[in-house]
Amino acid sequence: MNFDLTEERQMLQDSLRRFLSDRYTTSVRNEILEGESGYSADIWGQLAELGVIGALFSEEDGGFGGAGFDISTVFEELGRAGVVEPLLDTALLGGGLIAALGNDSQKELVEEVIGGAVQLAFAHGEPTSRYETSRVETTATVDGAEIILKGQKAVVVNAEAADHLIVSARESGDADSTDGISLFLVPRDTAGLSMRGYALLAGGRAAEVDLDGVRLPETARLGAAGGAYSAIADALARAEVALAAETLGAMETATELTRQYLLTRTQFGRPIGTFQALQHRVADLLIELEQARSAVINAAGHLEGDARLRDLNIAAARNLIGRAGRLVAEDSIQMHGGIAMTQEYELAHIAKRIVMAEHRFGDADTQLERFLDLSAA
Amino acid sequence: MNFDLTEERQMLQDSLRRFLSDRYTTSVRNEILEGESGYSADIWGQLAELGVIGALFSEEDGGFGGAGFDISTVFEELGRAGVVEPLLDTALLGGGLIAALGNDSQKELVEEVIGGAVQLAFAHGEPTSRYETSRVETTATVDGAEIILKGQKAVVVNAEAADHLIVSARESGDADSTDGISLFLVPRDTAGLSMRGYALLAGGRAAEVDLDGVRLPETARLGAAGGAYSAIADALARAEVALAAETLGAMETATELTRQYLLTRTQFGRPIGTFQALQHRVADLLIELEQARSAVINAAGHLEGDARLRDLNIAAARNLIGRAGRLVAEDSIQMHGGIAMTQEYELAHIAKRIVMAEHRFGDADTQLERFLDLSAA
Amino acid sequence: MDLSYTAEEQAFRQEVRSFLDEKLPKEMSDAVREGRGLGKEGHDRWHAILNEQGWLAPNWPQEFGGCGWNAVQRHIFEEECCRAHAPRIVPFGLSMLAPVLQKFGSKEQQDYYLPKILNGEHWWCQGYSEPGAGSDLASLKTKAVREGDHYIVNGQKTWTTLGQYANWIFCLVRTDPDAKQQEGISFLLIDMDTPGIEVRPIILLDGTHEVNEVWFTDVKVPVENLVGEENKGWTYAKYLLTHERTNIAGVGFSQAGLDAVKRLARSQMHKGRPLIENPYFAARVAQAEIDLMAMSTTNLRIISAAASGQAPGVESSMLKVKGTEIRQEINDMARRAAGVYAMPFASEAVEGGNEPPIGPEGTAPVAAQYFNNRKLSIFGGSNEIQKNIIAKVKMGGRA
Amino acid sequence: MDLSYTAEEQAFRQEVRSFLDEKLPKEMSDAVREGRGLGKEGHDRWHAILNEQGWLAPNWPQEFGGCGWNAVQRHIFEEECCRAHAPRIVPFGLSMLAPVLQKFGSKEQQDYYLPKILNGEHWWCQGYSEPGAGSDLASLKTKAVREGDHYIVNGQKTWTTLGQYANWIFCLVRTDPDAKQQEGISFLLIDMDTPGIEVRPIILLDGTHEVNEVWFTDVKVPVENLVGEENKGWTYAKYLLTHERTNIAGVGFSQAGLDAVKRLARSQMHKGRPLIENPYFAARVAQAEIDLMAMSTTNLRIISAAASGQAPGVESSMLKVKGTEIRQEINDMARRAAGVYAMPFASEAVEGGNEPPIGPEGTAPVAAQYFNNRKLSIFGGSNEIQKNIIAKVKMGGRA
Repeated sequence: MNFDLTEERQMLQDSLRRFLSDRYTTSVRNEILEGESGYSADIWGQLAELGVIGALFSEEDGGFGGAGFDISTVFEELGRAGVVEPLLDTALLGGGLIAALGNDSQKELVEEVIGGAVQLAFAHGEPTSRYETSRVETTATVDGAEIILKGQKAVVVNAEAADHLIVSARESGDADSTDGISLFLVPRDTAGLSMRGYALLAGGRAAEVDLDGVRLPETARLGAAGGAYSAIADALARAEVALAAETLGAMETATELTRQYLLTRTQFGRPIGTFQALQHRVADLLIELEQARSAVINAAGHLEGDARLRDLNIAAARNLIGRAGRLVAEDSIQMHGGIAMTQEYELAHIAKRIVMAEHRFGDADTQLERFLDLSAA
Repeated sequence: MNFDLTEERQMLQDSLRRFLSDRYTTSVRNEILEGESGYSADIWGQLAELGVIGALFSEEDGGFGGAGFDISTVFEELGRAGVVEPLLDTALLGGGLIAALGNDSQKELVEEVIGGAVQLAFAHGEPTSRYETSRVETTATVDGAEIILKGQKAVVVNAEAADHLIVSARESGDADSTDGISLFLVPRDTAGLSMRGYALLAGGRAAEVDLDGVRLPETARLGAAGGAYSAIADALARAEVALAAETLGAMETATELTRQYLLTRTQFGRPIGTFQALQHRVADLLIELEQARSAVINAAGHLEGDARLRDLNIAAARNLIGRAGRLVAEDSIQMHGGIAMTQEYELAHIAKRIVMAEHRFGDADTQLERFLDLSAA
Repeated sequence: MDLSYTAEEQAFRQEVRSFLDEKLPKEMSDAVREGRGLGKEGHDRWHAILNEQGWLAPNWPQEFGGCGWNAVQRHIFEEECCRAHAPRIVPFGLSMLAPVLQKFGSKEQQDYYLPKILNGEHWWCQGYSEPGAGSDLASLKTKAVREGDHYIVNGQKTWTTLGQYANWIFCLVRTDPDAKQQEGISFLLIDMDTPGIEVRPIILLDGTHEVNEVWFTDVKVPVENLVGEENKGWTYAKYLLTHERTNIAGVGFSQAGLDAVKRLARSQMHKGRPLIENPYFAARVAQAEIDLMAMSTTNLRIISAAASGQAPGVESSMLKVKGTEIRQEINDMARRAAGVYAMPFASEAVEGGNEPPIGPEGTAPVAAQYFNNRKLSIFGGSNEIQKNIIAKVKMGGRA
Repeated sequence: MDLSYTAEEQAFRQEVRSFLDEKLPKEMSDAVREGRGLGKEGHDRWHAILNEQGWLAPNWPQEFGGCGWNAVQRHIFEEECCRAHAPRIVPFGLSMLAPVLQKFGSKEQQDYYLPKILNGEHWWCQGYSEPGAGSDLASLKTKAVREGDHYIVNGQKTWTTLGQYANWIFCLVRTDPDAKQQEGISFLLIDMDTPGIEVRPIILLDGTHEVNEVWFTDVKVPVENLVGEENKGWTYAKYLLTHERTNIAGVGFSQAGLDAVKRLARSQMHKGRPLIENPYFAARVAQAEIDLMAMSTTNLRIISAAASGQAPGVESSMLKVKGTEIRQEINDMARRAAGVYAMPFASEAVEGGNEPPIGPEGTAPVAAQYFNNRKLSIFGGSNEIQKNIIAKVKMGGRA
């Protein structure tokens, strides 16, 4: 048993933390939030240069990491700084899926992702699929040497900025069968693909994507026809570890901002941090933070093993962090008072990151159900 | 709309509160707890004399009350004083069922109940019925002019002291059908009826009752064969209002004991009631107490109306009081510290009354399910 | 004890309901139900409709143009307005300033200002909070110095709700800098058109512009705009805060919110079944409903006691805490119900706009409302302050 | 980072497991699993079995007869003992007094007392708490006055766990009445057979006799029974309290408790289905399990840090709070699972006795345990005190 980071990960953590604390200030980030693309190309390039994207890929795929603890180390730091850049979408989901399923020619994109040259989006969820990962009603029909995609994709994060969308579509099976789902690499400017983009409440952008008879060559398919689900599940597992770690990082910042605020802010003639009722609430947050940290360690540490155990630990982590995160976000705002209600204050953004993370891949209740299903399995 | 007690109820409340505060002291009650019978015959006689039992019956049945607010007024006071005397079992359940179903000759017992001369017990629950009110596996078989009862009854409160048991048994229908259940008036010394008695954790006594071919005359049946369920449901509704009100009373006492303790007990050189973290927790308890009070008013006020609305308000009250009661009991003990862990301290008994009330007729979760079922109905 | 409404009260409820059926414009109730803002025009319009009916000022004495309703009638009116998705009446002039003027204002002030509140000529906002003061109102720093027949006001107010629409502001200002905290404060009425006043928007975390900073630089205010006596403003301020507490429980809002959550959860599918049938979601809804049933009765108990002349005491603090907890819990359920469609930043849906919102009906505003309503437990005396008050009263003044 | 145990650690676990399989008497593990008490004889017997194996004192240095295990091995040993339902080792001599003697005792004291702790000749109890002192230990009043080569001790101790079985007690006494609170305290070892000592039982709210009052009237204690220096007892007391914190998280107890809850909920039927399948009950179990999975890792993180020489700081306070919350939550679930059969007062089931318990297997002790374990958050430094400590450390000494 060993709970220390390896030297490499410690260095990655240090350099990423330093970079973000120097460059990704509240005002820089608030400008990005107001921007058109949902992220900063400049910051993106520097993250790639720092090796942050490469750390999310295995050596086999051209990176120098890719394990659960690489992902959790990177995303905890991103979370601490409230980073909205689409690493989860372009690298973990998009790049990860291509690395898992792509042929040699398709895999060239992974190298570009690691270099920071390409943006991706994973167009998987649909207007009525909610958090069900196998519910795909978009169809892929073979027409000679071509494939025709028809359907709608919902809340596709980073879709507008993406050079390619990775679109899931059904080639066979019932609407929620795990069999019969394929993935296709679709350049954003493909005819028949249209989107309505919008900003997200917690930063970044997404789009509703319409696939109105999009015609693709058969070579656009990633992997075998109808056999993509297991790679999707793997990629989502990695994304959920990332999201849990990111939320942990954001919770750390929220708690630290609150601690600092209570020490400096005075009311009724004394720092409000001297009021015992608030002290005990901060103690509660710190305790939950340790719980969340351990939950992330459990999830990251099981990412490479048995799939059921992996998913059980992920569901546990996401349920715990869903509950603890809500407490941290709400209590941090409450203990700050009005200032935390203003958009420009750091905590406001951090609290939104924490709470809205519940809405990707399932909230605490959904994760609890999943944990129960997996426990019974 | 009017939330004031009538003058009669106000007088009843005053005299009962005065009596209990004078006579039902902690030491008197602790002696009763150690006693053999589970209650004090002396106190019982005086409660009857005060008209407390009569207040639980309508004029038609020989009493002078019997409405929801009569019941809640009486039981809130009983709860405040932590009374363990079996008013719920003898009067509300036993007496209430005889009053509802009995013929003139059987109903003579009601008069004796009101006079304090008779003890009753309702032998309804069975070892596997848990909180399901229609689950009756005990059988009643007609054999000429006799009826034979066979089965087991679980946790029959006040069974040892009861002069008569009111035993539910099935004459037809499936094990959990509401149709086919009859009630029988069974003198405690009837052959074939045996019991194993024991003390209850929160005071009073109960017994496991075995009916091993108990032979009764047909005249022992209360009401029509197989048609008792609706009267059982009515009696249980009254008992649940009583239990909710009793728990409210106990919660008032727990909170008041805590408030007083915090004002007098000093630690680190000051009354612990000056510590803000404890002050805020007391405030939370007081808020929940008002919630519980309103829930009891809602339940008591709907006792006489439409059965679905009645049960909806009862389920709501019992769920809320289950949650709030646990908070009040646990936090009161916690804020007291060690002293509240000792059996002889008033709060220890009061806290047990609060928590263990959840185990009669269904805990908070069971009441929530019931609320949902009734909402959907 | 009797939980039912009298025949008169039921008839009154029917009258209110008919009025709302007839006079509440559908586009207005739609906007409220969908969580869209009304803008100044919308508020003005509803204000005028109520004024025409004579129902704009339920809490005013009849001599000043109030309705002469008792507490139960006012409760019924509020309940029906929430149920019908009527806009909230902007409270600053009607419910906050007016009671102060009616009790402490001069005859001239009453005659001049009160009619203009009713006819909408004056839109008032509040100048209470200051940066750095928070719940500790008495530490305010904005000062007014008497020069001849004017006060010269300098300082800054904040959290001024809908100040961008207002043409008048009532302010707490410090007129005696040497006095102790709560002394030396005065209550001034200030025309927002006076030179030296600047209103700066504060954007809240959900992207809405609902509150403002108001800056005062050498603003000249005629001495006749002083309410009551100089340096006695704290008395009037406390009186105002007591009145701010009407409908503090927000029962009607919670009821409407819970209905909206149920509507949404009936239409959202979760694993092939409506979300409302999911046991965990259903349990959240049921517990909130159970809590609300109880709080609603607590509210009526207090209203009923008030109707028979008893002054609400610490109970209003309890209602504030429990009421905001329930509303916030309902907001949390709504965002859960919306699933992935909680994610879009729907500020246009909240503030009005022409594009249809993203996602299924009812999902667009819920996440923004969840964050916006964190304010409920902060503003108007934070829940911590309310608990301090409860402890102070109930712990024998030891707090 | 590596969450798996090393091959050596796994082999050690196997060794512990084999020992428990072979040497732990079945009637003893049955009693523990069913929540029945063991009595003095039972504890003595298990103590002797462990001593024979050389595993009685995992936290002692090897020179004094300890096992020489590191923190991870000790954790594995505790985990396996809980899993096997081994009795808890009575900690007063082994885990509380012994470390104090090893660090601050004289050579003579070490040579005399430590072997008698191991061989069971001395059963120690603690004389720390006093009536009226609660978590504020330093305010103690029991006094010891030096007369020649004896101290004369007068006063009262309370919450003395299993004092009815003990023949020795270690006490904090006030030797300088004029010194400030934490000064003037000394640490005395007292033979319980000395005249003037009276042990009075305290019956806890679940009916058990587990703690006692100990009264001292002119009790003569030889001066050589003083540990360390006179008036320096507070230092030793604090050292003892730090050591009391081993296994503070109670992970093994919680795991065994959760297993018991699941067993019970699988056999209890609710509406025709096993209770474990009821979504609300299942959700309670799952959340406790999720919390426990995380806390267990926190515990290992701290153990692992301790193994590499880092001193546990405020983390042990965090573990105390979370650990007791989880254990109490599990006790609450157990009483829920028992349904109506939680009601019987099963003191005989807890204390031992011949009649079979009332109700289905596993239901008898649960309500009593629920109430008994309210102590977890009160004794050993209440959870409020732990939060004060956390705040003090994390809020920069401002608490």
